[in-house]
Amino acid sequence: MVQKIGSQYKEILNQYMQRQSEQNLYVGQNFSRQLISENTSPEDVISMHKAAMQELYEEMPDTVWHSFDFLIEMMINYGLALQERQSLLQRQEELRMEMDLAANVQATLLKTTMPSLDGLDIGLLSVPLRKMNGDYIYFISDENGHAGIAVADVIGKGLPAALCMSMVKFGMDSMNDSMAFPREVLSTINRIVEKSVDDSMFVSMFYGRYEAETSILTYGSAGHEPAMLYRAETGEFEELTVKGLLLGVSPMATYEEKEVELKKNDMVIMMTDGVTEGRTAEGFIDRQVINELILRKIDEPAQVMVQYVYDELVRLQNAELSDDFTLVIYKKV
Amino acid sequence: MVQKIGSQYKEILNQYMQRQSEQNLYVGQNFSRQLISENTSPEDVISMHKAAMQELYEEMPDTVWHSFDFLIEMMINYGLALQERQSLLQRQEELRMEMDLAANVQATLLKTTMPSLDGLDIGLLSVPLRKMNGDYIYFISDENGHAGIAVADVIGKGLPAALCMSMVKFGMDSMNDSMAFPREVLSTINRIVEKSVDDSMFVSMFYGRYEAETSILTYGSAGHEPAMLYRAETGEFEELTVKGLLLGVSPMATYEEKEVELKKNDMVIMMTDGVTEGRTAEGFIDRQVINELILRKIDEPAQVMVQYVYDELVRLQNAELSDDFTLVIYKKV
Amino acid sequence: MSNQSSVEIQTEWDIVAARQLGRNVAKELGFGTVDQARITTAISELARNIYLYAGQGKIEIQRLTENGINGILIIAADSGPGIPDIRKVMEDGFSTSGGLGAGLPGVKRLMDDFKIETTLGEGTDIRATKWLR
Amino acid sequence: MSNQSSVEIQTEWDIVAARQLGRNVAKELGFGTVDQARITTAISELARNIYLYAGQGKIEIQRLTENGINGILIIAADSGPGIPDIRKVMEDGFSTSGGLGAGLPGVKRLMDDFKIETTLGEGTDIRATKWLR
Ligand SMILES: [Mn+2]
Ligand SMILES: [Mn+2]
Ligand SMILES: [Mn+2]
Ligand SMILES: [Mn+2]
Repeated sequence: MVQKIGSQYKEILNQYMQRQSEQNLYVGQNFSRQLISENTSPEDVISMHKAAMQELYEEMPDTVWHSFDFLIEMMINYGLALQERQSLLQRQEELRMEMDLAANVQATLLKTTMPSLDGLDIGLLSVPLRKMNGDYIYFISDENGHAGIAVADVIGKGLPAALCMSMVKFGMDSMNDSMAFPREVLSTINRIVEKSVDDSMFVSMFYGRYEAETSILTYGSAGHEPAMLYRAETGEFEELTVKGLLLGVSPMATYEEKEVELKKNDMVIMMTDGVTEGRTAEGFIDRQVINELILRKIDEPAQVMVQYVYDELVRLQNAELSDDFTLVIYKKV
Repeated sequence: MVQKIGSQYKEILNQYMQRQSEQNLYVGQNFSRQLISENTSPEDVISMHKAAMQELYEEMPDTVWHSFDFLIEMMINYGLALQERQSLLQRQEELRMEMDLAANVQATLLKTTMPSLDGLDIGLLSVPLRKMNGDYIYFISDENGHAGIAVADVIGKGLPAALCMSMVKFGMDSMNDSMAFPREVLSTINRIVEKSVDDSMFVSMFYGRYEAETSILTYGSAGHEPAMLYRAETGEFEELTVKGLLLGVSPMATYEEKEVELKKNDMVIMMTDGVTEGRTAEGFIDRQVINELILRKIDEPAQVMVQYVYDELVRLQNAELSDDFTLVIYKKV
Repeated sequence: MSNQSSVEIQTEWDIVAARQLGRNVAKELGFGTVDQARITTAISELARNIYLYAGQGKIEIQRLTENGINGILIIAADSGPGIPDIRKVMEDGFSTSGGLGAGLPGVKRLMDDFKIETTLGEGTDIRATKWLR
Repeated sequence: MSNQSSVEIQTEWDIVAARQLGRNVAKELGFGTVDQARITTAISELARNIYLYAGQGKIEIQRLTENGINGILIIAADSGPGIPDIRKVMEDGFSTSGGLGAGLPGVKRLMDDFKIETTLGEGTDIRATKWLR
């Protein structure tokens, strides 16, 4: 094997020594690629080079051969660096697989079921920036038409954020109350977050409690991106602002709550800051842009709207998102 | 800069050409290290080599110079591979930082407090194989001398395992009962795991309920590595075997429980399979080895014992652990 | 100021012709042996990509002068299928580990400046510059 | 069958002496130039570790024959402080990225077989073998 490579090398070198053409250099470089893919070290290349030269030109002065010996010695550390690259590539591949698996585990752990409620059309899209999603949607509902939705965003991205999110999910699971009001839910989860994670991790969360019978949405927010209300009657959008500290800042935080009654074709649009803080070459995307995108699909089902908004925002940003993206639309039908 | 390196190279090469001594090779190799740390490509080394030779030996045949040109061309792809290593190292460093942060988040999320119980000396060590620990210890206790300990191991390592473990912790938190018996605890956590993770993820768990007043340990196991009982009176070890399926296999699984009364200087040794499934060049490390290690420190505090067992096992395995390592000793004093 | 010349890439021989053209220009501009080899390797890689993935295209070599500094610009243009996922082809180890060659990250490393524009179904335009220091 | 010789490491000159000894033995055993250089580099690295971190110690070179195959064994022994975290020093990029040298992972790669024993406060014993193929 080594011998075969050696004689190939000698042949290629000999061609080049006969004629210093681009063609022969091209052949040589293609051969060097093959050598690398077979993990041939640079010191082995020099050694093959020396051996080939010795066979081709016996009469050279000793200085030439010594000079190659010196080069071999110089290349040993280069060869080690090359082997290190090989093992780094392998480790990178392993990490990639681990991340994929972890993303699956997270998706299964955090899975939630979209409720089916009388008179409500729900559209939902959540796209992680990297492998792991730092945005999270949680639904809870019962047969009597009560449903809760939490839209949360961990400050931070990637792995640490994803770990933190599992806590929110288990907090919600342990409450297990579809009739709970936003102020209770937010203060309970706030205490859990405050207790369980360190001081540099915060979570923003919007919580909405919907009652099908009355079409009333009661909402509260822990420092979360405001939801939007669309009134079909006027064709106008308004922000649903409501006071509340980020989860995890203080165990004593209390949360305001407000309510809104939905009429036919009214919509509540909930989102994370990944939707509103996109940037184009011309600057930030503002809410006006999002409202216009929604208006263009105003007669379509809620799921078509959220998908359209996402597709258009990706296009505007030249496919370079900078945050996890989550958008939910409740449309009263 | 480049010129300075070139003249250093020439000087070192010249020394070697005068006298092919080990000393001169040593100097050359140290210089090659410096070149690598300054990101000098191998093609640059050949080029410096050629330039130095041209200055030192003007009268060489052209063949020699052509031969170096060919080597330069051969080395270009090697140079690229070396640069790739540089960027892989950098990416690895970034990932390491993200993993460190995530490991901190996990540690804070999963933190548990070792109970202080009358008449019980507790030693505990849990060392993750990689950044994130897939083994987990959970303690719960009350002022009346009841304490529970769960020792769990996710099948699988790294990130996916770590994510899964947060579920076990929140399950235990939501039970919040220091007097619960192993069969209840194991079936509750089994249902949570079965519901929340996909079919390829399982958790093994040992649960022990200790009552300080009676010195009785009641234990159960979900497919976990058996704990060991050491009887001070006879100086012998026995395995605490007890039936139970891994958590997450079937929601209907039920769990056996048994009890043992600890006398003075008796010990219960709980562990994960990372302790017993180590391998040396001679084969697996068996329980006999572990028992002997414990006997050597039999009069020391429990914490000294676990640390000693770990240190010795690491030594025996030539520092190549293959799993997360968790060892807990309860010693009746 | 700029001065150009180009090679159509259709067969493997054209790769060699593009290399030769690039090396000649690089030499005339005063690049040293190692940089000549690097520029030639970058051209080789780009031409080979055209040959393998687009079927045909063109390598154009321009001489540049900016603020009194000379440089060489390689333009590789084809009307092939385009690259579906740029982030992937620019990733280390994606093409190189299999010994497929330097790939686009390699070209980027060999040159000082690298730009790529690609549209699915329309083709790819890559521009890479190296300045004479 | 084995045949040994050794060099005490106290000064930087002793590193060179250990290298020389190793290279001679490797040459006599019939290792080629490249393998001689690899074995010598491994010795150099081990001797340098002793010199830098243990203050003093010994490099011993043994000739081995097993099943008719010849080999060389390097033993690097010191009674220095020991290595607190072996896993760390065996990690890629830990020592090399700063250009500090091949480090222990390098020694492992240069040789066929590598074993390390270390005890805090007592010292370190490293054995590395290379077989003649
Ligand atoms: Mn976030
Ligand atoms: Mn966000
Ligand atoms: Mn495990
Ligand atoms: Mn395990």
